[in-house]
Amino acid sequence: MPILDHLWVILVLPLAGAAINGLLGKRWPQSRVNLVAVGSVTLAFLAVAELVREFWQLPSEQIPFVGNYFTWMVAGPFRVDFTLQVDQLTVVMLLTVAFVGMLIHIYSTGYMAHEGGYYRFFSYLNLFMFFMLTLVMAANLVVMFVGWEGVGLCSYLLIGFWFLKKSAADAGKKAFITTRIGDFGFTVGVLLVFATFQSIDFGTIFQALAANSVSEATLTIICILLFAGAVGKSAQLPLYVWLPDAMEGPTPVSALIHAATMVTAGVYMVARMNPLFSRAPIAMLLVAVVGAVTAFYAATIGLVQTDIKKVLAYSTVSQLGYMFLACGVGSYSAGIFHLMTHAFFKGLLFLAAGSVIHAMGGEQNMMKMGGLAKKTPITFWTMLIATLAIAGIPGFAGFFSKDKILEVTHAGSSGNLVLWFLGVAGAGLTSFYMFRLVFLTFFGEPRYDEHHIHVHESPKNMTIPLVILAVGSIFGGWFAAPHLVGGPDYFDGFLKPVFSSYAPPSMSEAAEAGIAPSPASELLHALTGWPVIVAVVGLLVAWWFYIKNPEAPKRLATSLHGLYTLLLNKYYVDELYRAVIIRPLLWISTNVLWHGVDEGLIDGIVNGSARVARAAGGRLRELQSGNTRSYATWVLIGVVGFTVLLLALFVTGVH
Amino acid sequence: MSIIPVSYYLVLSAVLFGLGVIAFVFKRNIITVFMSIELMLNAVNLAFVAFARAHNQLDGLVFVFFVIVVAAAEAAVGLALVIMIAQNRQSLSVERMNHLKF
Amino acid sequence: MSVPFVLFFVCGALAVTGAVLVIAAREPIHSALALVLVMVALAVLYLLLGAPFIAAVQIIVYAGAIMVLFVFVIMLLNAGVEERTDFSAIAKYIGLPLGFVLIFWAAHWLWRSQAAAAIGTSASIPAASSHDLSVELFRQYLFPFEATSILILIAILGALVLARKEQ
Amino acid sequence: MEFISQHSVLVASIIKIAVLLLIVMTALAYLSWAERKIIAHIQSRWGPYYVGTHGLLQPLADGLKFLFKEDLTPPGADRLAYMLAPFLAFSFAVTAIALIPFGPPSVRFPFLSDQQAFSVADVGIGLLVVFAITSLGVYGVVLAGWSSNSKYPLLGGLRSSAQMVSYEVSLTMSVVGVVLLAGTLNFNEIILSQQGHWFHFLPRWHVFPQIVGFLCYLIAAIAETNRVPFDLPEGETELVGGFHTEYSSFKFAMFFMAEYGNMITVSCLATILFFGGWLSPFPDRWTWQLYLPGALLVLLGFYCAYDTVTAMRGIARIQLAVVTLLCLGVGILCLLPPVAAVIQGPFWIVTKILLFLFFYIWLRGTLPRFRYDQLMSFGWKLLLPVSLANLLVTAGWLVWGWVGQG
Repeated sequence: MPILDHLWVILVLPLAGAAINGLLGKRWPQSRVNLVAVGSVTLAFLAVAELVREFWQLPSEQIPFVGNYFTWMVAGPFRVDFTLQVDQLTVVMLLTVAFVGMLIHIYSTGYMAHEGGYYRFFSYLNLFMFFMLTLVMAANLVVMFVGWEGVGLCSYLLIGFWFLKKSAADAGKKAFITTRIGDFGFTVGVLLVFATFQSIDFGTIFQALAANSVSEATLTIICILLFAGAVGKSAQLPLYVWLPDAMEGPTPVSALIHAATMVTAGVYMVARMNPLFSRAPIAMLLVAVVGAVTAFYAATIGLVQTDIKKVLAYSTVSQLGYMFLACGVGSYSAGIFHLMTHAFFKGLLFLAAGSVIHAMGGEQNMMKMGGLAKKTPITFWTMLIATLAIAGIPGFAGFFSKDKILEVTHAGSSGNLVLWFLGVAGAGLTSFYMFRLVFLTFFGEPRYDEHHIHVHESPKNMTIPLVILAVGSIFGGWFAAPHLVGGPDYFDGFLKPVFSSYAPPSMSEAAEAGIAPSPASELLHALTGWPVIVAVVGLLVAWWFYIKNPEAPKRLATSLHGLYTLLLNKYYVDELYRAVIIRPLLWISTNVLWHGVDEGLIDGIVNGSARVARAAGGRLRELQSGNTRSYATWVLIGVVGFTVLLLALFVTGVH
Repeated sequence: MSIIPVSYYLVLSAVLFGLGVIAFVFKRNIITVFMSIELMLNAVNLAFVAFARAHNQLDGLVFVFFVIVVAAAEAAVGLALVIMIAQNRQSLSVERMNHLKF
Repeated sequence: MSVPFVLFFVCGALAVTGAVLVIAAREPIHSALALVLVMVALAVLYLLLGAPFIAAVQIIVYAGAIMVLFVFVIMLLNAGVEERTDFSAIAKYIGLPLGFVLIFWAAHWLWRSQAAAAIGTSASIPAASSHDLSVELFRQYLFPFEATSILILIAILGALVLARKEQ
Repeated sequence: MEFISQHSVLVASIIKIAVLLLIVMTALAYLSWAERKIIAHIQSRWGPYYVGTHGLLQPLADGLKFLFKEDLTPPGADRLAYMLAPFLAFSFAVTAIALIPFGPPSVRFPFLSDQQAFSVADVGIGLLVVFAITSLGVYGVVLAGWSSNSKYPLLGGLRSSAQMVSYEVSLTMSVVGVVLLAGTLNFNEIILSQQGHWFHFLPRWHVFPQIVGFLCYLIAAIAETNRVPFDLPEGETELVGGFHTEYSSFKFAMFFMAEYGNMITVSCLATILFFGGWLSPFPDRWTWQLYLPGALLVLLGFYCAYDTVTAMRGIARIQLAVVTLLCLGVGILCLLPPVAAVIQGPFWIVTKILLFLFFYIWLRGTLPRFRYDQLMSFGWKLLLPVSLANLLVTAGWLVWGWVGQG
């Protein structure tokens, strides 16, 4: 069991890559930087593959497999070991992260080829891989938190990669600060967990839970706090605002961090803490509501965006909403399933978009594109596949996962019609704006100056990952295919131990009911179910709008002017935040903390002490006559005084 | 043969030391100031020897030995300094050497 | 009055006179000579105290080397009569009285303190032989001894560096 | 009488001091005579000849001349120091001799209860004391140079003080080897530590194991006494008369005598430390050596008699006759066994000292003078390291190497 016994290798590889590139890469040729960065990540992926192979042979009683490497800190009862664990959930996450990460590394070597700070970019990227893997392999909350914050850091660094561009720098700060708000909740949650369970080890916590010793109220609070963290990290309402801005970063970053991996950390965390959530129905409901609303809400914004990456960003937000919806209704496996497929097709979408932008020479506005299908065939086809996948057209990955989510939302134990409706509506919108994107980009007449922009297909090292991911986007969901024809759901079955072992009895059999094997009518129902219908409808509407009669959108926009501007300005949420939170904060910081506390109090103390010392020195320096003999006299006076004292003591002592 | 109380020696030593102090404070010439330091050291040595004799121990004498050694070193460096000073500003008066002040 | 008493008082008087002369003399070289006188007198007192080795060292090192160095420097710099400016108020009004207070109080106290008078320097105690002294020095005080050797080395270097002509 | 018996120390000391002073003074006087005579012969001249036979009365004449010359003090001289200087120089030079044992301590005064006859003061740390006194000798020179308030004396004083101080170091260092071998600072004990012979004929003197030390000592001693070739302080050619340029008449004479006194002192030291002091170089079984001093004196008497009858005329003949009778008388006296036994020690040590003095004079007649920087660099860069090395080697030899039974 070489890897299982040395889980740390998986972490050390990218870390080493980051260190080497970051320290030495500055003067290296790109080829060598590539070798280190891609090499380390590829090795990590191979290690993960080996890990999976070994994991397969692992007897089930050894799962989750925990490796304890060193004691990090001990403070009284508070003891943190650096422990890593492997179970089914981890395996899925590991595979997804490592695989997509590797592909995106390869893609980046092409995309970033002409950028400055090449070594820096890859160093950050490797570092991100390290933290992400830490996050998913962590066996206790603190180590997980390390990964959690680490990915946040890398996201900040990479969003602000072009830190000379103000908007980029601001976006980085925005992302960092916004997620901080959530992380605060997460931190408090972790502390509360320790306070409640006297431990931060997953295993211990869950066993304690199984004993049913903790009141539901406490659990609810804990779960809401943790979920706050998830909301921040996974860009849910109301903390989603940073994600669209994060598109300032290089496109591979958007693909890797802000679509495939990091933003899903929240979902992963909720899934990881499922025993807690399962015992806190209110928190569950909250999760579900937030997820559903976000899914719909973000989709509506996505309708009118013109920036190709912005559209993808909002679709990401809404897809994450679906995942939370799934978790919220108690079908974590569905959430994780969608997470994986989403990683494939959303990553693919971003990479393809990046390829488009690359082709257009940096142009991101879809209104200035069009008719690229013939010029960039690979990009076009891969992107089309991804779009079909995300739209949930049967046969593609997205269909299975999203369909499952909606199904459990509808039929699952804590199913809820409102949520279901939101989900379906969101699906329709998704299909609409995704095809809108495709039509605007690849069909119709070129709306750009062909003499200046020479559109060209991207190089191999960019297109190959596209193809691979396209394959993933098609077949990534087929684990669940047999289920539709009444067979078992392999993915769900695989993850079951994680989600049922500690789950409260009520939940577990409910989950059974939710995915109970059903007759072939199931297949028909699924194929003709609402999700598919709305998806197709969305497709057709998009076609009617943007291919049939392209001036329709404008008319609609003018007729529905109010709604249109509202959407265009993303419901004025940014403005709202600025008005409600940022400005008062700034005011307080400036007037109270800065001018008041800092200048008035602290500087006052410092300068005052200095002034006192100065004055005293001014008095005392008169003694410093520079005349040796006067110094001698002072010494003499001291000696005499001392001697007098001494003699007095002696005399009294003697007599 | 009668004995001399050790206190006699101590008094003598104290007197010499005091005179040394006075010399240190009064003398103008930096060299004589140095000499007054030596004078004080001698006074201390006398006290050492007297005590060594009184308690019939040798440590006092050893201390005297060390004092002499240190005095020698001090004289070497100090006089070198004096020479430097005298060369830099043509005066040996301590009062002229009051430049090291605010 | 036995011989030691006579010797003591004579040498003590000589020493005090020398010390006073050190203060009184206006020629630095006279001060130096007076100081040599003090040292020789003290050397005799050391002999009287049964420390002949120390006495010899006192003469050789102090009178023979250090003071020669002083005189040498005085000659080198041709230090003339020191000018009698009015010395600083501090010295006049504080240094002088305090100095005398120190002297006389210490003297007075020492005089009437039985603690000191009890132990006399009787001639019955044999003179400290240089052998014992060396044993003491090289056994118990070996480390300080070596330390002083280092000190002297440093002093030599310092003197060289200081006195060297800048080239 | 009872006063004598009570203060035997005092009386004995007074007697010894008086005798010693007498002898030393005469010696000093005739040392100058000898020097002039020998150098003259080296330079194939006659030297002092007319005052008395062979100029034997020359020192007397010189003394008178010094006494009657005008004693003048240069204007602006520091009177005190100017007066003090010669006295210091002379007295220190002579005082040192008081510690030299001229004979075995076993020889006592017959009537004064157990008082050594041949050393004025037998101090436990005689060597150190002698060094102490000689180290004070430098003051004479320095003060003389400074107080004369004149250019050349000042330079001379500076030079000689620097020279004496720096050579004193190596002088002491070179002697320490012997002290280590003897294991004592007392002269008599040092001498006794050299008793016996190697191979039955080679006297067990420290000069043989300490040859390096001896050479260092010799050079340092010559420099210490400001003698040729280290006589820069009074290098006539450069600075007229050195530190005693301004001195005249008796003060000058005192410096003169001080110089000779120092010569004698260092010769005594050399004799005691390296050549077995008052020990006879011959094995004790050669009993005839008991009569050696007397015999030599008698021979001298015979020579004088021969000279008297052949060479001399007139008044000189009478003087020489007196000398002859003196030699014969004393010689015959010394042939008496008891006397002979007593004067063995003095005879040998004096002989050795005289040889050293002759060596001094011989050097002066032979060698040119050093240059000052040569002098200094020689003293510090060669002499001191060598003597230090010698000291180290000796110490190591004593600690690890073969330790002699002496």
